[in-house]
Amino acid sequence: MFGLLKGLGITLKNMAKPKVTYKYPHEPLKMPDRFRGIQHFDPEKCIVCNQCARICPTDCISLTGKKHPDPGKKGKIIDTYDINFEICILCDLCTEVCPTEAIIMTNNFELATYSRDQLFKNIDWLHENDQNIRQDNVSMKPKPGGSKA
Amino acid sequence: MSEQEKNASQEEKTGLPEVDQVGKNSVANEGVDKRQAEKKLDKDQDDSPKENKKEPSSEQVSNVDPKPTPKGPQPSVTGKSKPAATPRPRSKPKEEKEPLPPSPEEPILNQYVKIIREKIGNEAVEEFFINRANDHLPTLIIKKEAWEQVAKLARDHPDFSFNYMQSCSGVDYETHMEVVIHLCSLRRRKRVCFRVRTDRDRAKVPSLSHIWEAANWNEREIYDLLGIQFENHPKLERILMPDHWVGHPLRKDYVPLDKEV
Amino acid sequence: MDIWVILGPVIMLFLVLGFVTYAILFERKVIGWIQNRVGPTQVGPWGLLQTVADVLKLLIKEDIIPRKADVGLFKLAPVLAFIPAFAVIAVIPFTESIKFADIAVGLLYYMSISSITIIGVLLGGWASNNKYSLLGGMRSAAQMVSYEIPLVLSVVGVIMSAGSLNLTEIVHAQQTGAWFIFPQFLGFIVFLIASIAELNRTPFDLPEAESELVAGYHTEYTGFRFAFFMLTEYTYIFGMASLITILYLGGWDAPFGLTFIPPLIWFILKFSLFVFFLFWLRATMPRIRGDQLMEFAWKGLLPLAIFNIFLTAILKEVSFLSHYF
Amino acid sequence: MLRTEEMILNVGPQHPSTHGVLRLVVKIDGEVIQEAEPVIGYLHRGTEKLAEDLTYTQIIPYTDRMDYLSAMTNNYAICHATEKLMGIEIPERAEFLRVIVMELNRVASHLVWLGTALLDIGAMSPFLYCFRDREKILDLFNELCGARITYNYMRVGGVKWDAPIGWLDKIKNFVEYMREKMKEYHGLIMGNEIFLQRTKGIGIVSHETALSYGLSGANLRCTGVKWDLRKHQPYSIYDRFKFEVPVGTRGDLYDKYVCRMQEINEALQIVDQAVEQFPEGGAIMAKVPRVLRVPEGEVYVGIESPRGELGCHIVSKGKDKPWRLKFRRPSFYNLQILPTMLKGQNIANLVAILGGIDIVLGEVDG
Repeated sequence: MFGLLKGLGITLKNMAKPKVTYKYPHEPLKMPDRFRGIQHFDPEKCIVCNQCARICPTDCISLTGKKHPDPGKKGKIIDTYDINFEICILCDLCTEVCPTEAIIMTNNFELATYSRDQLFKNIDWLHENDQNIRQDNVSMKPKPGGSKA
Repeated sequence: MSEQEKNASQEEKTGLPEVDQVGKNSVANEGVDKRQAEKKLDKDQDDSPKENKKEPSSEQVSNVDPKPTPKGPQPSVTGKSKPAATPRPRSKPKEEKEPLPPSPEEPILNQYVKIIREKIGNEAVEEFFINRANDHLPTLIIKKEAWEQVAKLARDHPDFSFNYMQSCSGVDYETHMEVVIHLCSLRRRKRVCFRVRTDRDRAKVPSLSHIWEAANWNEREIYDLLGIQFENHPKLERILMPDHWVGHPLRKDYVPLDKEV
Repeated sequence: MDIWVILGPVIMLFLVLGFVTYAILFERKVIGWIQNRVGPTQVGPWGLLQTVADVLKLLIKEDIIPRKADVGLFKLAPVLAFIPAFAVIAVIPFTESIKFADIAVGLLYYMSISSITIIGVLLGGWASNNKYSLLGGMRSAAQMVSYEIPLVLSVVGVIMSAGSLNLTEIVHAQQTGAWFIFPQFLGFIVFLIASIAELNRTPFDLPEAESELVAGYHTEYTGFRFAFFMLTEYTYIFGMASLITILYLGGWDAPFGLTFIPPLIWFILKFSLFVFFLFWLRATMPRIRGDQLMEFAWKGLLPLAIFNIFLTAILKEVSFLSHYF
Repeated sequence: MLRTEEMILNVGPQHPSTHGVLRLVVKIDGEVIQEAEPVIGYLHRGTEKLAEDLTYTQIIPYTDRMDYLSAMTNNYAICHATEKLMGIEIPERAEFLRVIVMELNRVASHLVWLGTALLDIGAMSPFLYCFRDREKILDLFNELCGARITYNYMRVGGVKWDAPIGWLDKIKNFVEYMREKMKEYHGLIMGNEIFLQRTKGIGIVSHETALSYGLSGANLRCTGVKWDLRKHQPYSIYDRFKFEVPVGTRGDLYDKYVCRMQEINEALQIVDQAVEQFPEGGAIMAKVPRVLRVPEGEVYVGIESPRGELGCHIVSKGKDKPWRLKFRRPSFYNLQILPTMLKGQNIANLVAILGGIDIVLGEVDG
């Protein structure tokens, strides 16, 4: 019997404690910098090395390059770049392998749409997704902040 | 604490000296083994049915295999195993010639083989070696016919007492199929790996589900995904895939219905 | 004929509906606070219209009757469950003047009518032709039968002390002596536990244990039929809270001579206390198991209740205590 | 003699307390279970098949989704197995980070278990309290690796991210906070007579049966077998920390509860020590080739996940993709004993026992 009363006491005490819930849709959730949200793509930086498409575990990235319009310059520039968010698992591997940081994560995570077709994002959309871009992109490197401080 | 726990701790205590004993018993053999191992290292890399004929008494060498021993997946026979530490063995051919220090588990492995051969028969063990990469795990390839007996022995014999099945998996090697079980003795704190080979087209292995209950679902899973039949299994039905599924997905020749999925 | 004979019950019905609406909101709020949440806040200011919205949703929902169900009984069950729940309120006096039927055997009436509901529940469970429903209905019946007995027996002490089955008389008896919660403490505990069990509330919510039986007897019910079952449940909370207030907490009697607060407010306060206790309990307790529940009723509560009767009978004869009994 | 009729009750796959998509075909007589047969596979995604077409790095995010309550340990299992086969030594700093996140993940996972198991027997509030506290761990992980559930944090050869500024201090604070909260849980649950009634003597398993069925984790330890891979087959740097392996005596639900609660305490202690000994500076990735070509061979490693022994069996043929990858999924083994445990029990005990086993269907179905 005493145990029951003790439990009742604990729940009663919790009633007065501050609430822990977020007012999510009304107040946006602030995600930490490293958060893996929808990618931002910068066509200027892309060198069409295809590494992101190759590393992608779900094959959700498809890209094509074209010849550099300036005949004097070598290499390719990006032509189309699509990510299929129906199957993208936001695993961060594409941004990890990108040598030029052309594709980087942002903190945006709201992907819900009314149609699956809208989850197919093209180069323009990804380029325009330029809010809350992740600052800290070079992982696997010791950071000064990692120490005990 | 509780009685059971005391028992458990006692078991642990009593278990340890036994291991030592095992080691001591086979100390005499060790020197021989070492020499043999080195000798063999000098020889050709090929698998050695020839050697078997020359030295039939040697415990090290595998039995004469009626089928050609499939090469590849498993590390080669004791003493010949490549240094697993090198990520690309091809690029460092020199190291292969250097003799490796004998594995600390080798006497134990030899004892295992001895017991099995004594109790069940000389042919029971097809091959045996130390899997160096995997913390010197003694690995024995067992004849299919003796599979059940060996399993029973492994559970009940005091020098084995592998009362815990850690894992049970099937592998399709394209040339043949294999069922791999990893056993563990909680008392002796030793692990062992037993493997059994079976034909690919008529894959059939005796079931162990009456020896370790843990094998029951695992064998169903292996049957489901690899199509290996387990004889005397109480309920050999598909477990993960739907009952009407055609084919066994983990077989290498399985063609997926839809590439995208 | 007095106009109030017609108008009274209608007003009462709306009062009960209002109570149910806000009891559900209150319950969700209380449980939310206990769990460090805020509870419903979206519909209306402070979530005040949440239940209204829920009820509206239930009313406009498609009425689904399983094909294999016994249609007649399926439709009858919620009605049969609700009518007694509402009928018992007739005998409850809220204050000296606000009451509907002042019958001499009010308590007996309450106890007997309220047990009819179980037929509705059992029917609903059976007619759904769903195994979970059936199990829920069975459990409900078993539970009701077991707990009705300690419930009634625990009240005998009160009846003996008050010398009447009339609820108004019982309150009067407490106004002269002490509230029955003190002299009848044992009876109060038994009554409290048995009443929670009668209400199918946690920790005795086996008939609709959602983690075991999905939703128990009303698994197959949707829309307004489901609403009826919910209504029944909360109307019984209303009835039981009123009853416990009257029987043990002195009804509308003001304690410590604080008579400047109107009797109705006192009634509501005591009433709310019990309702809050129910919600608080729900947020804290795990569910008891069926066999334990039965054992508890027959081996624990029943002897206690009988002992309470004896105790009352003896103490009633002790001269300096008889004022309280 | 009264004739009673048996009834087949289909529990799941959409039943509220089967913790996912488990289906149980239960034959009951009244409310007493005569026979129970688990039907699994509703969440089978063929991770092992998929892995055969993926490089080792690509497999890591897939393992996140197996035991989605403790993705860190899954990450570790595949990385550890690959590293073993390749013979890679992990930098110390990475090992510490791995241990910290794995132990925190153990706490988080046990909290989910505690909440859901109590929800199964009808207690509502502990569920939300547990999730409140788990949230703090998820936030810490979110800060570390940018995800809350599917971390994809570890890599073959180390970890992806170093600890951000102030992260270790936050962990220290969390450990303090959690210790405080553990008292609250104990107060809320331990003394509760109804809880004791519901758990004591329910679902008893003898240690012989437990071993035969290959149970692991708290399910094995509650029967009195002291077996924790962190201690008895040490991996990573667990030998540097002091911690106890809690064991039960009777093997009933109550013992499982006590074991897991103590495991939370021990995990917190490990985290505490790891933060204390955390090395100053150093790399978080070993030198590994960019394309991981795992040498030919076979390896099995078992690690102690919150649910038991999580094993990873890799057969490599020297390619950059595994020839065969097999996970020993603890939930799969633990679930197997359910029919034995359920025989002759009340329906109400069904959910309690199932909750006590602590299964994750993503893991059972692979």
